[in-house]
Parts: sequence; C-alpha cells; structure tokens
Amino acid sequence: MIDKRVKSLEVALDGFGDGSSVLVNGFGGAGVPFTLIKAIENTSATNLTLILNSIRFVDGFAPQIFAARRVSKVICTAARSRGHNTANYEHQWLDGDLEIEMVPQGTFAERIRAGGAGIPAFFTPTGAGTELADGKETRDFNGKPCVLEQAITADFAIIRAAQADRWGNVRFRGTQGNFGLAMAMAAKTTIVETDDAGDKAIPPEDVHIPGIYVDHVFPHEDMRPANAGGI
Amino acid sequence: MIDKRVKSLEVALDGFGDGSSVLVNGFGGAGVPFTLIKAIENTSATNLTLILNSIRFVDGFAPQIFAARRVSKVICTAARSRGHNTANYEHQWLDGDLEIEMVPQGTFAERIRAGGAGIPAFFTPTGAGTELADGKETRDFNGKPCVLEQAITADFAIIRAAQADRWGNVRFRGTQGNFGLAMAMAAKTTIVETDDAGDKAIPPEDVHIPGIYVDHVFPHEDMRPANAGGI
Amino acid sequence: MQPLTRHQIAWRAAQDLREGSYVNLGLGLPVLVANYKPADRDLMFHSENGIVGIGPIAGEIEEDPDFVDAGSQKITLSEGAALFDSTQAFAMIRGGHLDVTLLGGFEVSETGDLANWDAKMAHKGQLVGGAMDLVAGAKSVRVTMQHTTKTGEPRLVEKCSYPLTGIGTVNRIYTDLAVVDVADNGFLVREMIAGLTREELQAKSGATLMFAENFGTLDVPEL
Amino acid sequence: MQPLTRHQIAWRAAQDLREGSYVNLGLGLPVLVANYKPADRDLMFHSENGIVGIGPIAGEIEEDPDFVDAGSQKITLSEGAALFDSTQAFAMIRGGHLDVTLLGGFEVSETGDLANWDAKMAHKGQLVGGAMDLVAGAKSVRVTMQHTTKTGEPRLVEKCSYPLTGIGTVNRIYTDLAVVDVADNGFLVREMIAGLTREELQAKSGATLMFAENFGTLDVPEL
Repeated sequence: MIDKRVKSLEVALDGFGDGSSVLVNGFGGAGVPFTLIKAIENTSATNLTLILNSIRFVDGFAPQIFAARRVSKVICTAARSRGHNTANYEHQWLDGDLEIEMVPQGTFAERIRAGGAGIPAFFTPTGAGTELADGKETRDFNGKPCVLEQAITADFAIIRAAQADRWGNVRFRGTQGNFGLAMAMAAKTTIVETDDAGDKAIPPEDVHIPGIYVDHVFPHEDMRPANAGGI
Repeated sequence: MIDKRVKSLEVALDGFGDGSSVLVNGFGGAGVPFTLIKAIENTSATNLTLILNSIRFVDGFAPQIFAARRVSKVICTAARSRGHNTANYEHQWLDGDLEIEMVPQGTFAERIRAGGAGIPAFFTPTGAGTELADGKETRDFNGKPCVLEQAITADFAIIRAAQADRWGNVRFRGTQGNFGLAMAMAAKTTIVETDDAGDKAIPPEDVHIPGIYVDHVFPHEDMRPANAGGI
Repeated sequence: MQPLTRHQIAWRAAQDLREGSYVNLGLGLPVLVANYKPADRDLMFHSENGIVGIGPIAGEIEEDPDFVDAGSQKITLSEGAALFDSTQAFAMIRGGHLDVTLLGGFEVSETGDLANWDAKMAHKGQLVGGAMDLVAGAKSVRVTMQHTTKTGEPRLVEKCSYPLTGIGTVNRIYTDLAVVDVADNGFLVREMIAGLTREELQAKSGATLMFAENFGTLDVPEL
Repeated sequence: MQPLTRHQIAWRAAQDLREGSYVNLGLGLPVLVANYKPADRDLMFHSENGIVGIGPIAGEIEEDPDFVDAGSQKITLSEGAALFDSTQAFAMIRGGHLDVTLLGGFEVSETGDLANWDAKMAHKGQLVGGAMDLVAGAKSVRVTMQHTTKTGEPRLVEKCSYPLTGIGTVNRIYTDLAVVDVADNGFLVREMIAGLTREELQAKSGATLMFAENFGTLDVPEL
C-alpha cells in the first residue's frame, strides 16, 4: 500500500549529507518548512547548496547553518540581510567563501519548474541587457532580446503545507504554495511537513501538488516563529 | 465593477473574423466548448487557424467549418479521422489546401503555456531525431539532443468549464481542464462557457484558471452531444 | 507452441510493474495491463490528459463524460488520485517522474528506436498524440506488440522503416513470443514461449538476438 | 512651491489606474497606491508570491501568517481573489497579463532604462526579487521616485549609473515634482507642480525635458 508518511526526520532526510543540494520553499514566512530547516541545522553536513528565494529566512531561523559556513553555494533572488549590519553569510560571501548566484525571481521559479519538467533551457526577456545576463547566450525573438536560462534541479526539496495525504498529494493554504510545486517537481527527493496528514485523500480537483512529485510526508506541528514574516 | 459575464455570443466573440486564430480546449469530449464551436460554425469567417489537440472533435460536431474549407491552418497532435473513409479536412489537406502542423502533445501544451508565460522558445528532448524535428535547431544538453520549440499564441481561446465567476476565475470538473489553463494564458481574448456562473466567487485556493487570463464568461447549458467522447 | 494472446501479453507486462510505481498505459493493448495488476501491488496509473490515479473503466452507472482518459474512455478514479492540466501531465512525463510507460509499437530497432506513430496510411491524416513525449521522458519505456506483422515481417529490426517516435529509448519489449530487452549491444531475449527454438525466434526477428544467461520460459496463465 | 509627499505621489499614480486593471505594486511607496484607489474603480492587485486580489492589510484580528504579500506584509484578500504558485504569478508578469506595474526607482534614463535593484551597498548582499521580471513583462511600467537624490543629484538621467533592472521599458514616472512620460524621443513632462518653472525642473533633471502640448499642473489633495 502506498503510504508516504514517515515517522522520523531521519527517514525523511535519508541520503542527506555533505554536498547535498536543497530547494527550500517559502516566501514571507508562508510555506517555510521550519521543522526540516531545523533538522538540516542539526546535521553536520557541509558543502551544501541551498536554492531558495531569500537567504534571510533560513539564516534567521537556523543560524548555525551559515555561522559554521556549511553552505558553499546559494541560488536565490535575495541575499541582503536586514539593517546596517553584515550577516554571517554576507561576511562569508565578501570573503569569497560563499558563491551566490543571484537570479530574477520569475526566472528562478521558471528554471526550477523547467528542471522538474524536463526542459533543459528556455529563453526569457527578463534580465536581458543587465549584469545578471552577463556571459549568457542572448537572442532576439520578435525584436526583443532574450536570455537563455538553464534548468535547476536538486537532491532535495523541503516544503511546508497545510495538508498532505498518504499518496503524497499536497494542498496549500493562502500563500504557502509559492515555489513549492516547482521545487517538488525539480527534486530527486521531496519532503513535505504538515500538521494534517490524515488517512483521507485530498479530493482530486483540490490537489495543489500531485503526489507523484512527493516522496515523504512528515506530520509535524507548525514550528513557525512568531516573527516568521520578518526573518 | 468587474463582471466578465456576457449575455450573447456576439459580445463574447467580438473581433472574431477572417484570419482569426483560435485555441480550442478539449480532450475526449471533456472541456470542449461546444456552444462556442457551434457559434464559430455559424459565422462566415474564413482563413481561420485552429489550434487544438485533435481536429476530429470539431469536425464531428461542427462539420460546416471544414466542409466549407474555412480553415487554412491547424496546429494539433491528431489529424486522423475515424474509420477508413477520408474526412473533409483530410481531403483538403491532401489537396494541399490545408496546412497541418503536427506537434507532439507535450510540446503542444508547453508551447501554448510558453506563449502565455512570455517564454519565446524552449528546448525539449521530445521529438529529437524524428521527422517532426526536421528543420528545427537541435542542441545537446547533458548529452541528450533537444529541439528548440517556439511559443504559440492566438487571438482567441475557447474553453468549457464546470464553473466560473464574475471575475473570470474558473474551476474544472474531472478532466475538463486539459489544455484550458495554457490556452487561457496564450490568447488575446479568452472565452469560457459554463453552466454555473453565479454571483459567488470561487474560493481563492480552488481556482484552476485565475480570472486575469479570462475575458468573457458565457453562461450556457452544456451542448455536449451524447457521443462527445467519440467525436 | 502457443503464442500469447493480447491479454496474456498484457498479463506478462503487468507482472514487471513494481509496488508503488507510476505507470502510463498507451492506447490499445497497453490499457489491458491495468486488468492484470497483481493483487498485492498498489500502482498509480497516469494519463496524459491530466490524471494520476485512474481506476477501473466506468460502468454505466458511474459513467461521467467529464471523467475520461487519454483514449477517451470514461473512467473512474482510484483513491488518492490527483487531477491537473496537460502541461503538468507532460511535465511528469518529460521530467522523468513516470517509472514506466507501456506503448504499442510497429517496430523497435536493436538500438532501442521506436516507430509507432505514423503508419503512413494513404488518404488519412497523421496522429502523434503523446507518444514522442512518453518515450523521451519515462524512466523505463516498454513496448507491447506482436513479434511479426500479419504477413510475417519482423517487428524487431536493425533499423526502423516507419517514421521514428524516439531514438534509443526502448528498454523492454513484450511480444506474443518473447520478452526481449534492448541491451547496450542489441536485443537480449529474457524469456521465450515453450515449443519454440532459438533459431525459430531468430528467424522471426529482423536483427541478431542474444539470449540472457538466466534465459527462461515465457509462462503465462490461461486468460 | 510645495513638492508632493510620498502619499501624494501615491495618490497621483492611483488616479491613472483604469477600471478593471490588474496592477502589481512594488515595495515601498508603490504599495501606498492601493490606499488611494478612486472609490468608483474596481482594481485587482497582483503579488508575485501568488495572488491576484490583494485586499487591505490585515488588522490584528484578521492577521494570518499564511496570507502574506511579496513584501511579507500580512494581508487580506478581496472578493474574487485567486491564489496560485510562483511560476504562475510570473507567467502573468512575463506574459504581459498585468496592465500596470508600479515600482520604486533609483534612476530612469531618457530611453526608459530603469535602475532600481542594486544600490551597491558595501558589505551587504544583493537583492533582485521580481523587479527584472516586472519591468520586462507588464504592459505599462510606471516608476515612483523622488525627482532628485537627498543630495540633489538628478534621478531622471541620460544614462543610468546604477546597475540596470531593465532596458527601455519604463513608460511613466511619478515624482514629487512632476509626471513624466518616456516618449520615443526622450522625457516628456505631462504635469508639474505649481510654483516651479520649466527651467527649474530642467535644472533638477539630468537629461533634456520636453513639455507636452496639453501640459498641465500636477494638482493633488492634502493627504
């Protein structure tokens, strides 16, 4: 019988270790897999690649990941910390010890979807003529310069959702979804944490991530901090 | 006040005429906009381009469109009629009077989505090395030959759905959805026919096509023929 | 010797589907495979019109024209099914999320090329559907077909004569006579029906056959 | 002369939003525009984290951490709202489905280039967000900004000095002194506040200004 629910973080994160790449869902605190981020902080894995919208929300919630310089590369749309201070990850970046690939947010989402959809590369007008297109192939379509962008895939995707079922089907609440569908598509192993993983199937028309993209469902209460939106 | 519901087919099809291109939703009878197809049959517009999965379901339901040779080009994945006879559109094709662009179904769906998403072109492994890739740019990604495919857009998209609201939000039942979302994205004017266009908004998490892609909602009973799956 | 019936070919193909697999069944013989799913195995059937979790074909009572598969059959859904649009259905296919796709075929070459989409019928239009996506994307591409044409011409060939659906993508072939893998160096017979010699199978094939070390008898129940 | 306050700039930008428009409001001043929507106009506000139909900012009672906008503010939804994923949110942007995007800016060039993403802050990481997509995709790209920097340097320039967000995409600029279009041949002033001369406005601008035939006074209420 298909049942993707797992009882422990160890089973959920089986195979995670040095050199792993991880897609992390979340935008403004919504859909952020706080339990799984904390679990990653509690491993000793190094040389990690994180692919996420903004570094800040991971660094704010699980500071040991960057404090111990366990990340070697980040692909993101936002790498600026709050306020005037320089964050640990910004120091690491300024030291040349952290590679940050800055990607326009729509291109970021689309590259991840492409990775999951078997599209190796696509042209987009976004960023053409800017420094984020430096070194990338550019071609005109209908007189508009477009940049060739490559698909992104990763070893793991971690996502929080309001509901999941034993087949791995997922349903979001509000704006939890953000990068979740694309990330579930693009990862070798996708893990979803949720409060609600009962025995009942989500109605077929109500599914936001089809279970085919999901490997493990980890039932766990929401560990979101009170200030999640701000971190 | 935003209210995309229209009372007549004339308003819904405003601007439709000679040379129009139309994306037609539908697969196996589900999601087929029979009312709008019939409305198109009842115009005298010629030199039309139809973009749809299979020619058969239009030709079976609204035979005058092809009988009068009012279509000059079809982009589709299936152009074979039932049985041993040659259909009107097959005769027109064999006469060299109808251009048929045959596209693998996944590439068909993705090219339409790309058109709606502002992606002018993408690479795909589908069809590489086959005659459907003849004349197309091919490039290897990770050792796999991939074909460069171009976006598809059109003047109109016509779709049938179980439910729509005055903001143009759409919800499908069962397998009605098929190409509908992508087509709504790729058309200048998208028209949705539905039995159910009440005053109540579809709950935000339950929307299958966001209303931003929809121009007109035409409330009309289902005109699906009994044998819709077969035509 | 007793060649397999269509239902027996479907039965044999069904035995190779592993617990929890996501499987796309093509039109014709492949859709019969669902009928012979081993009772202990939980499988999820995918359809390129936007379904994971196809259940049994609808009876007259359940029949609902909004619930159809890619072959336009009226279907039911299994528990845990999900519905989505075509771009998502093909993202699953192209993105390598399907474990197995089972398709019909006209010919398979010894390098795994498949021809199954264009029968070059005079006076009829073409039909490609989702076959080119399916063979390009699934983790394992398996073909069911008769070992030879009605006139006795081989369908396992050195090079396909019909227009290609995909290049070098077929992994396994189920015919009425044998189960044949496409190995790195050509056709590798895994199983063959009783009462046929290797030479006889070779004579019905258009390319050199190798025989696996653990080569066995293709044994199926009466159906 | 009385330069506009931030709220007055927002008010002025709001007046140009047409009935039924789909509008994305960027961080900072642009989000204030929603407050000054003319009462008779039904507008749909888009957020790149997956919303069409943002309603008012949530009060303490409505506040729900699963309902946030792209600026991480807790929001409510308006009637007829739809929620979707980021790929869909950016398909709307890139595909030209937004009527208007309103963004903040550091500089706009006379050919419509925008610089607004990289302030080149020493010791701080970069942040691009969705700005490059928004300027590449929306039907009308409108920028709100102060006419000059705090030290009096012009922000309307011949050529941007900061890293570019997009090339030749800005249509209109709302500043504390004027409403300026980017026309085919350069900056075209549509409105200017009372008590300022054309020469004075030109002196505060880094590129040649033209003045529209129907040039008028930039007149806003007390706010």
